[in-house]
This record gives sequence, structure tokens and C-alpha cells, in this order.
Amino acid sequence: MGDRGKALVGLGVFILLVTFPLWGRLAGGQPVPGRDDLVYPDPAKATDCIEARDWMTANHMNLLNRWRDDLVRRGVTEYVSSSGKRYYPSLTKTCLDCHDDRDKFCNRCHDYAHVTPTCWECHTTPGGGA
Amino acid sequence: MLEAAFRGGGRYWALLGFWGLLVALGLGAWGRQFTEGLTVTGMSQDVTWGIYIAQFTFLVGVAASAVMVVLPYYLHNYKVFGRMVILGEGLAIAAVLMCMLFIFVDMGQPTRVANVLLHPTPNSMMFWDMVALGGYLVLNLLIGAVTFDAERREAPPPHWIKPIIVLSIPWAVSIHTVTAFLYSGLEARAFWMTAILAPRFLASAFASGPSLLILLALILRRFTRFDPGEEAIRKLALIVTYAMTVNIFFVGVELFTALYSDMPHHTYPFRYLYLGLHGHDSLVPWMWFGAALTVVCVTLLLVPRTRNDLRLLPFLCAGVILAIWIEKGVGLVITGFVPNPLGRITDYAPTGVEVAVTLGVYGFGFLVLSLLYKIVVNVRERMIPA
Amino acid sequence: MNVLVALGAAVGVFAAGMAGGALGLGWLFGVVIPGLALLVFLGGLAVKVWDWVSTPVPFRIPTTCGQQTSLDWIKPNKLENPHTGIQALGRMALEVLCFRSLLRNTKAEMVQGRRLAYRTSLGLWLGAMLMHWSLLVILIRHLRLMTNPVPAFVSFLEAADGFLEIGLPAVFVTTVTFLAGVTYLLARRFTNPQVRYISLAGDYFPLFLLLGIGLSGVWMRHFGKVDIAAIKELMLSLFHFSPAVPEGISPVFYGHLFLASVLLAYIPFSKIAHMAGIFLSPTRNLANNNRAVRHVNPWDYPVKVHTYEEYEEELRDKMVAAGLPVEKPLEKE
Amino acid sequence: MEKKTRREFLKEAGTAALGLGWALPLAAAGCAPRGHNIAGSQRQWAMVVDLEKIQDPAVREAAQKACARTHNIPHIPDPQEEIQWIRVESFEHVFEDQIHGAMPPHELERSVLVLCNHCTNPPCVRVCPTQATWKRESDGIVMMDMHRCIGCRYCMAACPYGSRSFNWRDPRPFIETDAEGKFLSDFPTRTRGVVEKCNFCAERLRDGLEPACVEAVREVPGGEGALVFGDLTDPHSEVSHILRETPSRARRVTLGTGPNVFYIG
Repeated sequence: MGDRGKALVGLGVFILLVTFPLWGRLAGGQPVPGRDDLVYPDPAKATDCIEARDWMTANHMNLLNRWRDDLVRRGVTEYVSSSGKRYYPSLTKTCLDCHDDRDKFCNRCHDYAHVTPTCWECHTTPGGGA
Repeated sequence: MLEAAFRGGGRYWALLGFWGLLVALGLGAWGRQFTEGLTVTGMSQDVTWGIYIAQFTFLVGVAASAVMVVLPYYLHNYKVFGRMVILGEGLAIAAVLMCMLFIFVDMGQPTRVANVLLHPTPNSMMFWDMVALGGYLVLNLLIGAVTFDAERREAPPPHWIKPIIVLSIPWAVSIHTVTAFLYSGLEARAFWMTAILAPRFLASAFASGPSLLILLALILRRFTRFDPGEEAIRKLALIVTYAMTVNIFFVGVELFTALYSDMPHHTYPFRYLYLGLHGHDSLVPWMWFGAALTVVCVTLLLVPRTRNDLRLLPFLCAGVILAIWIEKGVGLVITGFVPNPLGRITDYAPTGVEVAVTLGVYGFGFLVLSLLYKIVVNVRERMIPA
Repeated sequence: MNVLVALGAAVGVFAAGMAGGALGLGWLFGVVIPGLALLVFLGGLAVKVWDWVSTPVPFRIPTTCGQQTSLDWIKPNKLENPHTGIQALGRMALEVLCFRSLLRNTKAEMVQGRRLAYRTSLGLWLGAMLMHWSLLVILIRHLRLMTNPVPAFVSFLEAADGFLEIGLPAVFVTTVTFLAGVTYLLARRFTNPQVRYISLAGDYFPLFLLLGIGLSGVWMRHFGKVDIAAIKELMLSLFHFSPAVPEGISPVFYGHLFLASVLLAYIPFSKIAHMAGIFLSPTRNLANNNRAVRHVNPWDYPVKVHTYEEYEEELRDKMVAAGLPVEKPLEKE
Repeated sequence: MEKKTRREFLKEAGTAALGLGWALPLAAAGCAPRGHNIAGSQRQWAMVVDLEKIQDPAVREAAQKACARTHNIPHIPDPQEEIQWIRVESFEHVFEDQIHGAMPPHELERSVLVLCNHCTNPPCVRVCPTQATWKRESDGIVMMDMHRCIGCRYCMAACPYGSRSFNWRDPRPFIETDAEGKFLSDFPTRTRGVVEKCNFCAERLRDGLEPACVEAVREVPGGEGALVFGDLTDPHSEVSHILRETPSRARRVTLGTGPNVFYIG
């Protein structure tokens, strides 16, 4: 019957849409885009981050957010880490001292996970790198 | 009830299409403003507010004016306004939406707009304006929907709506008062820092809003079977007359205070408006045109024979609206920035992008208004015995 | 009882996924089950659709509620009573995109105890619109974890959805509207006695699944942060047919994924198959043109017909003899 | 009968409520903190500008340049979009309320450095709807939080000194860079759509340094003491000392904002 064809075309289109993530692979033929390995800062500068690595991976944005309010608004100039060490709460002056390459330490993950923070619209890397 | 908004002839759809076109134009222009920044506007470091905030100020008045039909109908049981009230509330809803959009498009960082509510600041009049406008929108939506639905079912409105209607009356006054306080609380700007600004705003609002309402009512009379009533229109015209007269009086009071005292910072803005200051006279033709329009309209409104002439009335109303639009939408905001704190004068004229965004916001407001009025008209037409 | 069964099932699914993740069954819950679920979903839906389209629709049975196309001077209602295929398409589009029939939901009331009046009840329509459209946006947004590089339309949608920078990471508008919609749809089944009476476990179960998926998603984004890069690695490897399960993915993710897998696999066998069924509803997708076009029964077989002419031919002499009138007189010999 | 009383009640309630239309925001504004006075801040940084010494263009330029480089301030040629933290204006414009017809022209044409006054009772802080600008209690600096600002420009309308600038466009292309294309300072640049202004070099004060302009004018011959910075609440500070000993003026003091940049000479 006439309508059967229409319905099957609709079904086909639906299946194509649902399996969209597959077609990029078939069309472009790219290899499995896995992550690069994590890069750690120069051990000469530091061997530990201010908090545990896993915690930092998951929560650094909230830590930075708190720091910005603490430092800019509340005048808090010290962050005491859970290990009791004291740090100056600043993205530019503390974090970027060790994580001194934005491509290596920031964008690598952000790009992969498609996260677009606005930090870099204003903040620079140490030495004024845009 | 909502589906009634989509029941209409070709002319109605053409109207909706026209508003939709304006909205699309505005969206495109705003997209450019969003990506490039407010540099695409005519505003500057000296004149930091322009056509957006001016339109917002004008439209707050239109929104507040709904009180001029709500108050007589509900508090004084003035039945003549029975069919007009819902039109007033619809106009208020559309006007408040436009107000909010005008504030929104004026922001440098629109994505952070939620900060106003995330960090409430009671000492800022802008915070109160947001609260007042939001509350007024909710009140009018609720009152309009509930009372109109009751009317449609030929049932009495529920009792709980009464106190809410009473609340909406001072709320209407408050939205325009707070908007005036936004300006009049600034010691930096002599032109705005006048205690009579809020009364002036209200007087001009009660002239421009009801004028628009009369125009809309006349349009509905002409093109639909729904008639808000001749007597209601005449009463509104009387309200317009009183309000406009009071408005002229208030402006006169302002002029006297400024010119008789002859304090430089108080006279400069008026000279800029009506004579031109140091060669800056771009607003002068506007202002004199507005003044002449005001005089003509008020004179013709004061004479009962011309006021009650329903063929002349739409022109008088359009004149009043235009005169007040010039007063608030052109003169008031820009002139507050003249001269700047360092005594310099910067002229302002909106750019094409600004005008397009402004048209887009108006298009959206009138789209909403058309849909709301279509519902009213369709439902009412069905209720009229054939 | 129905509620408890459905809730228990949904919680059980989530717990199973969590346990699977915690016990290191990443392969089972991250690769095998989602893959099977997708196959069951697509295959099941295809079978279902095939079944539907194979069922003959001998009659035009659109349900209409407007003026039918007839004489020139009577204005037809093209969308309520479509006359052509295009008009039927328009009607379908309004139904599929705007849930138009839900707008007809009315509530009857006695006015002052003596007169019956109806009022529009928008709750169901609003709740359904919020839930379905938010879900669509959320699904498209999830493509950021399944594609690399991420297509522009996904980025755009994500940026628009997270326009209001509330919180960090920003709260998506659709997250809020989706949860609000699902919560309303659930609450409606609990509080409205008539709806509650007709609700079965199969009505509650998908809602609990959706709520569970939404809440676990919110948890992973805003509270118990998960390793998003590892999750993306897993998803990409799946879609590249070379599955690899990275270390360190939170059990909550496996709970989330198992919930989604169960929902996916459940669709073809449940009421959620309306996502395909709505297109094939004969009361909606047909043009009401019975009076203008002849529709022949598709399985019509040739019926042996004995016409009056043949009857008379056979019995003419007897009829004439009996004095009955005949159309064609007897031939004189 | 009953109906009439209810209507009467409504009428009265309505009329009474009508009066509330203006009262609510007014009451709120009245309850709001009336700014901070010096006693409220633990300290109050202040600056004294020596009009005589800044008549030397080199001194003024040094101050402006140091400011721009320290804070990555863009140089936008269009004066209507220009960002200025510290700028040069003529005496007659800065002290418009203090000039009179008998003043000699050379007096009126004197150059004055103007910057944010870090008012004791700042109008910009009063009007900001998001607390993006506030008066810091620890030292009286009127701060600006670029993360919080929504770009409504209400503070610019409220500032009686024109000390605030809005980023009409992305400032980055207009910021001075070195040969490698790097900015001269690590101070964050701003994004389009936010308001900015002089912050008395809060970030340098934190490190125990003086504001950049104060430090820079000292390097210029004859510029020593052109700008003096210190704590106004400390009677032994240099600014307190100068203001006790020397006649001084400040901008638009009748407005009651309490400016903390003073002018001598």
C-alpha cells in the first residue's frame, strides 16, 4: 500500500538521526579519538597540587570560583589546603605558576569534554600571554 | 481559550506576520550587538543610556496606566469600563514584557542578568524595578486570565482574586514610581534629581496609556464585532484630558524652578532641550514639535465638542501619545547626561542596529498584544447573541 | 501498589547499575548493555512499525472536529478536518510538535450549582510540552559526549541552553524545565483521583525512569562531579566499535547509563512506543475526503455478482408467464 | 447589604493601598546602609594631588602611562569609547562649581589629573543592582568585581565625577603589547560589557606597594610629591599631614559623596 513506503522512509530517517554519532566515524574515518595522557607540571616546580589530583580534576572550577570571591570581594588572601599548606588564592599567581601552558593543562581537557570557560577572556598566563 | 488566538482571517495573520518580521529583524540586530558589544549602538562614555532605557521608561507608563480602568471598575463599581478592563490588562501585560526586554537588550553582559536576583540589593532602585515589573506582570496575567475565564463561562470570578486586584492598584503606581526613583535619586544628574519626577511620570502615563487604549478600542470597534462601548471611550478621553493638563502643569513647575532660580546645572538641560546648548541642538525641533502638539491636543481635548467627536479623537490620542513619547522617549533620558560631569556635551543618536532592536522589541510586544486581544475578541464575539 | 512496583523497579535498575559500576563490571554496564539496548530499541521499533504498516486500513477514519470541505461557499476548517494530504500533514505537525489535542483538555464545573461550564485545563499540555521538548534538547546536548569534534549545532544549543550563567558549571534551563515537567506529570497521577484510578505500573515506570535519569544527571554535573573526559572516552570508543572502558568512572554514571539503557530497551514494548505510533494513527494521519474520492477496499477480491439483467435473462419467460413486468419483452418467434 | 460593605471595604483598602505605591521602595532605600563613613571603614586610602607639580606634562604622562601599563588599559582612539582610569582635564571643567568670572585664564586652563575619588559615601555603590561595585571596609577602596558586573551602566549615571568607563567592545585589540605580542602586565584584561575604573591599585597595595601612578611620578625630575598616597584615618600619615597644613580642595563636595582625592596648590 502507498503509505507503507512513507512510513518506512520515516523509520529510516529516524534510525539515521538516532545513530548520528556513528556516521561521523564512517564518513570521516578518523581513528578512535581517545584522550592524550595527562600531563603533569615540571617536577622541578612542584610534585603535588594544592589538593588531591582527583579532587582537583573534578572541582577546580568551584575552587577558583570561591577564590575569586574570597580574594576580590572578601579580602581573604590565604587558602589553607586540606594538608594544612597555605597558598595565595590566585589563578594567575598560584595555579599558573606550575600549570604554565594553557594548551597543555587547560585546553586539552576542556576541548575534549567541550567545556568553554570564560576565564581567558580576561585572565592571562604569567608574563601577559593572551 | 488559548486556541482562540489562532482563529482569524487573512488580515489577522498578515498582522501577526508583520510583527513576526519585526521580531526577526530585532533578533538579528541583537545578535550582532551580542557578539560585537554595545559599540554597535550610539551610546558613549558620556551618554550611557539611550533609546532602550528611554523606551523602557515610556512603556512603564503605558503599563501602569491600566490602573485607570481597573480602579474605577473594581473600586467604584463603574460598570461602563466592564468591557474595557481586560483590554487595559492585556495592554499592561504586553507593555511590561516590552519593558523587561528593553532592560535586557541594554545590558552589557546579558548572560549575567540573573545576578540581579542572585545577589539582591535592596538599596538599588534597579533591583526594585525588576521586582516591581516582575510582580506586575504576574499580577496582570493572573487577574486577566482568571477574571476573563470567569466572564467567558458567565460565572462570577472567584473571591480570592479580589484582594489581588486591590493589590494590583498600588502596584501599578509603584512600577512607575520606582522607575522615576531610578532617575531622581541621582545627585550627579541635576535634570533628573527633582521630587516631581514621579508625579510627572504618573501624570504623563495616565495620559499616554489611556490614549493608546482608546486607539486600540477604536480599532477593535472598526474591525471586529466587539465594542468596548462609546461611553467608556469618552470617559477615557476625559481621563486623558485631565492627566495631560496635570502633566503640562508639572512640566511648567519644573521649568519655573529651574529657570527662575537660574542655577546653571538646572537650566542647562532645559536650554539644551529647547534652545540648544553651545551649538548642540539636535533635540530642539523634536521638543518644539512635541510642545506644539501638546498645546493643540490639550486645547482640542478640553473643548467637549471636539473631545467627544469620535472621528477626531483618534488623532488627538495619537498626538498625545507622540507628545509624551517625545517627552519621555526622546528628551528625558538623553538630556540627563547633558552636560556630562565635566561640563561637556555629547550628542546621541541611535544607530541602525539600535533602531532595529527597538523595533524588534515593539514587534514582540504588539505580537503578544495582538494574540491577547484576538482571544478577547473571539471569545466575546461568540458570546454576543447573533 | 502500582506506584510502589514502578518505583521499586526504577530504584532497582539504578542500584543495579551503581553496583555494577562499583564492582568493576564496566564492560557489562558500559558496553554490552547500552549496545544491546540500542539494538533492541531500534530493532523493536522497526518491527513494531512494520507490524503497524502491514495492517490494512480499509477505511478513512480520521476523527474530525471542524467543517468538512464541501460546497465552495462553506468555509472548510483545513486543520481540524483535512481534505488533502498536505492538510493532514499540517494537522500531524501540530499534533507532533505542539501536542494540539492536549490543548482540548477541559474541566467541567457547575457554575453556581446550576449550570455546567467548561474551562481549559492547560496543566497536562504544559507539563508534556516542558518534558518532551526539554528532553529533546537534553538528548542533543548529550552529543557533546559522543562526537569529537563536537558539531556546531550542538555547541550552539548548549550555549543557548546555558545562556543564564547561574552556578558553575552553569545550570541549563532545560534541566530545570525537564525536572519540573516530569515532576508535574508524576504529581498529576498521584493527586488527580480519576487519573490515579486508571494508572498502571506501566504508566509510572517510565516517569520514574526519566526522573531517575534526570536526577542522576544533575548529581553528576552539579554535585558529585564525575570524570567527564573518561566518560566521553567510553562513549566515543563505543561509537567507534572498539570499546574500551577507562578507569575511574563513577558508579553513579553506570546507574545513569543503566537507567537510560532500560528506558531505551523498554520503549518498543511499552506505551512510549507512541513516539512512533503517533505518526501511524489512522484517526489523525488521514485526509477526510471520503465524499470526494473513491477509496477501494485494499483487499477487495472479485465478488461474483448476479445482476438483475442476468436474473431477468434467465427467468424472463417464466416472469412473462406469471404476468410480471419485464424490462425487455420476450422476443417474438 | 453585605455586598455593599464589602465594596466599601475594598474601596477603603484600595485607597489606602494606593498610598503604598511609592512607600515600599522608599522604605527599602531608607533602610539600606547609607554608605560607609570613615569611622565605618577601618582605614581610608586617600590621595593628594599637587596641582603645581602636575603642570609638568612629563609628570602627568608618567602617571597615565604607568596606570595603563599596570592595568592593561586599552587605548581606544574613539573618545566616546575610550577607557580612562586617570585622565587630564582642565581646571575649569574639573572644578566647575568653584570657578568665577574674575579668575585669570591661565588659572582656568590649568591641567588637573582626575581619577576615581573612592568616595566615603559612593553613589555608584548605592545604585549597583548586583553589588558588583562596593566600598571595601578594610581600607575604603571602592572596588569593582568584573565577574559580577552585568553592564547596566547605572553606576555611570550615578557617578558625579565621570570616573567610570564602560567596555563598549572587546578591549584586547587595543591593549599595548610587547614585541612577542604579550601584555605588559598580568592584571586581567576586561571583557566587553563591563564597567571599570581606578581601583587605587588594590592589587599593588596587597603586595605592600604604592599605586603605580604615585610611584611613577616620583621617578620624574620634579615630580616627587606630585601625587601622595596614604591612610586618611592615620593622623601621622603624609596625606593627613599635608591636608592639615595646606589649604586643599576636592571635587563637588556639596553633593555629600565625600571624595577622597584632594587637590592642593
